[in-house]
Amino acid sequence: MDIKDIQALIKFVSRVGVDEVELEKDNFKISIKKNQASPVTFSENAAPIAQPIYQAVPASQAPSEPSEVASAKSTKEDNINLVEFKSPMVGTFYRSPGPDKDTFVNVGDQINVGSILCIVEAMKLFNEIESDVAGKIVKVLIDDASPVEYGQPLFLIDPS
Amino acid sequence: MDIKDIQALIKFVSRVGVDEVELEKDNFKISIKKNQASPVTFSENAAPIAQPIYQAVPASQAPSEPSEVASAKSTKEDNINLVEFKSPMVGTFYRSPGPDKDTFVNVGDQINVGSILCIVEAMKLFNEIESDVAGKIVKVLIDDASPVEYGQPLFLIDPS
Amino acid sequence: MFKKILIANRGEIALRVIRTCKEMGIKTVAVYSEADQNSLPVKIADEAVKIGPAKSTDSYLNYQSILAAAEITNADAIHPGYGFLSENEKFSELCQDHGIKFIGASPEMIHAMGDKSNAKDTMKKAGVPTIPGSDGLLKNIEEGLQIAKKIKYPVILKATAGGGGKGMRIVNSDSEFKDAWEKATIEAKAAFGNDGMYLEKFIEEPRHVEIQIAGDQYGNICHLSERDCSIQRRHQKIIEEVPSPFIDEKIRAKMGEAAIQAGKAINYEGLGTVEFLVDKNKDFYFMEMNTRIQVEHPITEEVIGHDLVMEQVKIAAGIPISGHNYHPNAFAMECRINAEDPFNNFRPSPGIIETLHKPGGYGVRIDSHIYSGYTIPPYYDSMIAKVIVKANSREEVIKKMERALSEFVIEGIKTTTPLLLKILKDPDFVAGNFTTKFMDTFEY
Amino acid sequence: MFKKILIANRGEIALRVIRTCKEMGIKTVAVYSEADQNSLPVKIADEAVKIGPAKSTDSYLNYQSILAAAEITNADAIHPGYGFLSENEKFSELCQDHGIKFIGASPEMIHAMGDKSNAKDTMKKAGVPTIPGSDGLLKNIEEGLQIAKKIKYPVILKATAGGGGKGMRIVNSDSEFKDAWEKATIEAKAAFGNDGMYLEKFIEEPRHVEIQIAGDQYGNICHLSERDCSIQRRHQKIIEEVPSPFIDEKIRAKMGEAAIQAGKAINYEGLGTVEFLVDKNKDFYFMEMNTRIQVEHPITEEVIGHDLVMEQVKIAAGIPISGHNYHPNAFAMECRINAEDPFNNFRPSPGIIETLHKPGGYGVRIDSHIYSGYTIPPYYDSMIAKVIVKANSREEVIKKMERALSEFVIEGIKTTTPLLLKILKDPDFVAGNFTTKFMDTFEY
Repeated sequence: MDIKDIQALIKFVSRVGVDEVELEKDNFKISIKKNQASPVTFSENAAPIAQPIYQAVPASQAPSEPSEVASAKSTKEDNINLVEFKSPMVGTFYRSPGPDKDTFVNVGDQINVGSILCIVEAMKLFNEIESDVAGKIVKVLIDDASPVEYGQPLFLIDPS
Repeated sequence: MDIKDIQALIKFVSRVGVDEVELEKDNFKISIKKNQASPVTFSENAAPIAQPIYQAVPASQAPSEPSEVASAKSTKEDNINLVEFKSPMVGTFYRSPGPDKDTFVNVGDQINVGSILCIVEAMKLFNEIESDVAGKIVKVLIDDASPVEYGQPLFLIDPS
Repeated sequence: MFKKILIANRGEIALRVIRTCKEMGIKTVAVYSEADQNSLPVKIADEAVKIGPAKSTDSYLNYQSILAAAEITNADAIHPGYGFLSENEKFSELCQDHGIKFIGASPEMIHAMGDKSNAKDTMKKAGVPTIPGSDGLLKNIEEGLQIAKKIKYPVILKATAGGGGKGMRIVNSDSEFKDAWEKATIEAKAAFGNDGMYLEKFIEEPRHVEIQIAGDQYGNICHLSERDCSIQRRHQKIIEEVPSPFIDEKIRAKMGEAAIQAGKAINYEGLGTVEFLVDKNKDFYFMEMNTRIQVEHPITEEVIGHDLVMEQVKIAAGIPISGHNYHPNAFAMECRINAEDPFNNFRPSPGIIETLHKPGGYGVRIDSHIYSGYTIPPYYDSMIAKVIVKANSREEVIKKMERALSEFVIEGIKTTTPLLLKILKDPDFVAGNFTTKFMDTFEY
Repeated sequence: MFKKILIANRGEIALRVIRTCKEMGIKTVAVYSEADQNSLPVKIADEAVKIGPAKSTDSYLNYQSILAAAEITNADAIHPGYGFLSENEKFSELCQDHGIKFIGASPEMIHAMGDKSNAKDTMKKAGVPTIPGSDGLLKNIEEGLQIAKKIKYPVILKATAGGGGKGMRIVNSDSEFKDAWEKATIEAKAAFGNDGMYLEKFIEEPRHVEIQIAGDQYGNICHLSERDCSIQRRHQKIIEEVPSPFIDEKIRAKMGEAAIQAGKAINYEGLGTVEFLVDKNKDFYFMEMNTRIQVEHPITEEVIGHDLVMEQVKIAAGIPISGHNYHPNAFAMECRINAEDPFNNFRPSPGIIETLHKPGGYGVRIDSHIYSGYTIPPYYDSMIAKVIVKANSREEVIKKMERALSEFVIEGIKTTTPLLLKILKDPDFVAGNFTTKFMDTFEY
């Protein structure tokens, strides 16, 4: 199942009158839910009409999504205590300070508030990104040298 | 199972009266749930959005509605056995064959199938309108010499 | 000027006429069948009169009901749109009799153009090129050879009782004639028991190019250039454009002159369209004349900068036209969106419009009566929207149409939009290299 | 030509630019804040990059994020739309530094026109009429009298520390001057503790008439005629039109020439607008120059038949312009629809668009990013749609605008449509008899 199929599927789900679809296939799993928590009457009307109009998946994000990563949403549901560390800016994500250097952090590493997790390069500036939580790196969500958007989850951290 | 099959399945689930479907096949598993609150999603959405757009009161009808007449609808609800006799054509409604002549029927008159109830003039032709029911005239819904549309109720008849 | 116009039609053309009337300060009366109670024209007209049940013959084709509706609302004119009663001689006459101005052709004009063989004779006399051929049945093979020589090859032999291609032969030269004649007559005899044959010039690589004309009550007639409507399926136009990619200024002038001759021959008043077939040599032949507004009129409006419905109303009210011809100052194209499934033999797809989002922006015009939540009734024509675009080159027009169609969201029913998008990408279409046979071989 | 353009904006202008790029075959990148995740530009652009939180300073005004977005998507040009970074000298420079073409003015041009007193000096030197007056503070009453005589009455005396009309006097003749001077200085002294005065020509019955210009990379500059934007409220334009009902061919030529002079003075490249005040004698004075596309650019497109955004892109790509001036070949008008309550002091009215039905038909264009179900965020400009109409006379344009606005259904929020409809019926507006003060006294 490639990205086009997934998009088509999501669009399809949002259009027809279902609320939730979960799909697991080979090493692939998807869960699609429609927004049930809209307390305002109008958004209930508006949502199924407005949302299926377009596919709002930024194309720049698609190629950068590593295949081993489950969708952020379903992961979040499975691991309710984990924290998503999100990119504070747009740019290119680097796991190490240079091509031949070690990565700043790896899965299993213990980190503190202020630990440098990665670099996000923007306008030739290498911005060192510090953690705002303490905990353990559970997952690296983005491949090295990939473009990231503002607010895009970079790491899963177990703060406990 | 390819994307078309999956879509067909979800569509099927959304249409039939089930709330949840779980499917596991080879290395494939799907679970589809339906919104339980709105079984007729589309017509419920469509109606409140479409109808408030415009007011569809034909202006020609408004001035011709006699003030003493309750609306056909409410009358109908109050008198469940009464029959509305509707105009079979567009034109001008006359209760009598000429200005100095007696009206064809009055409230309280007993009528038969084929009794002439009124004239509807169209293109200078005076079309005598015959009743298709037997019964008693309960109400005359339109003032003499008023324009009437196709299907507009002219008389209330008690067929019992 | 008229005070109140009744629109004896439905759908997008009823809306089209109401809009122009509003802009002219003229009151409007919509008439509607039971199936069209919630239609947009009914909602936006000043008055609306229900005239009958869903069936057209009892509503939109019912003279008496429509005239009665005009009487009870004191409308002083009736605009018939296209289709339905727009080219109905009897209705035009009844309007006259009842002192209501029919915004369209007089009974005489409709009569003159309504009957195909009548129309052809009239055009011949007026010097308008028609498809040359035998006058009726050929007496024998010699007569056939003689006429073929006169009208020039290729010609087509047709069985008078024919149909489905049987008893029909294209002949390219004298030497082929005898063989073709023999085979065709034998085939016709076998298939229909009648070997009567007639002969016509065979139109090679035909294009449908029509000329819009306008005539006023004072004998002035002008043309408003052409529309190329070659992209059609079973005689239903799908995409129309102006200028025709096949026509140059010289041919336009000649065709325009011929169309004016056609109009003059019947003292035409109002807007009309003279349809021609144009062959590969750019010779053109009269097909028929439509004495009403056409579905595809907007593309002409876009390239000449005039509201054609407004022109119709003005002409009917006795206002003279300038009399000079108009030439395209831009490129325009129209795509018709039908509620049909193009991938399922164009099966009609009536139903509820669940989601609607119309495109907009520079050079994009939408003529459509549908709205979000509207139910397309199954009783009438399946056209639900016309997308009209305008730009400064044919290439830009095609790009803009693609952009507009891909922004157009209509959910809940099937539409022909996917087919339209495919045609727009076809290399032959893009090159302007197509005939009326385009859709016969188009793969989608 | 560019391969991919990033649009550093949101709302209708982002959509506007994306549409033209699509028609030109150029890929697009939308950037968006968290509040605009579901916006139409994001949905229809080829790519979309989230650049920051809702607050403009952290998203649409954030140089670094926008340039980074261009870098990660390999965009080779940035279109800034209007507002936000469109006239930001620093951003234009940063784009240069990073080898990304800024589709707008160079840092030098922005600098020259960004500072009001700089701009006025440059214009004076270029021979463009500016509002005449004293160079700074008046030394004494005699100097005031001398200047007033030179620039002709009426003049206005203004306290340098002034505000709210205090220390301000309109003077119509020499004989009134002494009295006005004394009263104004006393008032200024009392109110601000500072009686420094300067003097300017008083513009009677001012109209806001702006000239659209275009300049290419080769020194060609032309004008595309005027737009009358006098109908404004607190310097926010409400209705714009072309031709100006106040301007004739002669004044248009003079103003056009002045605007070209203004452009030449700074070697202008791209599209720009030179704003003038025109007084009751049709004398005109430079106000300011906008070095970007204007909100009201569509009315110019409608009357000259060219896509101005396409022109911007072509100019930025180094394609030369024809260099000849364009004159209106029709009448056009734009109404801005804002999500505001005009009957409640124009309070912003963000929220969900519950019902949307857009008008259509001949001569009606809608530029809008809203859709049914869209939530208008409270963080940005309240303009949600522009209705642009075109016709062959001002009277027709007004009628068409009324028709279009009354077909427009936007439910769920308050809009300024009812106010617009009232303005369109105002006898002074209909007569073309209005100044920039129109809204000050308009009752609704």
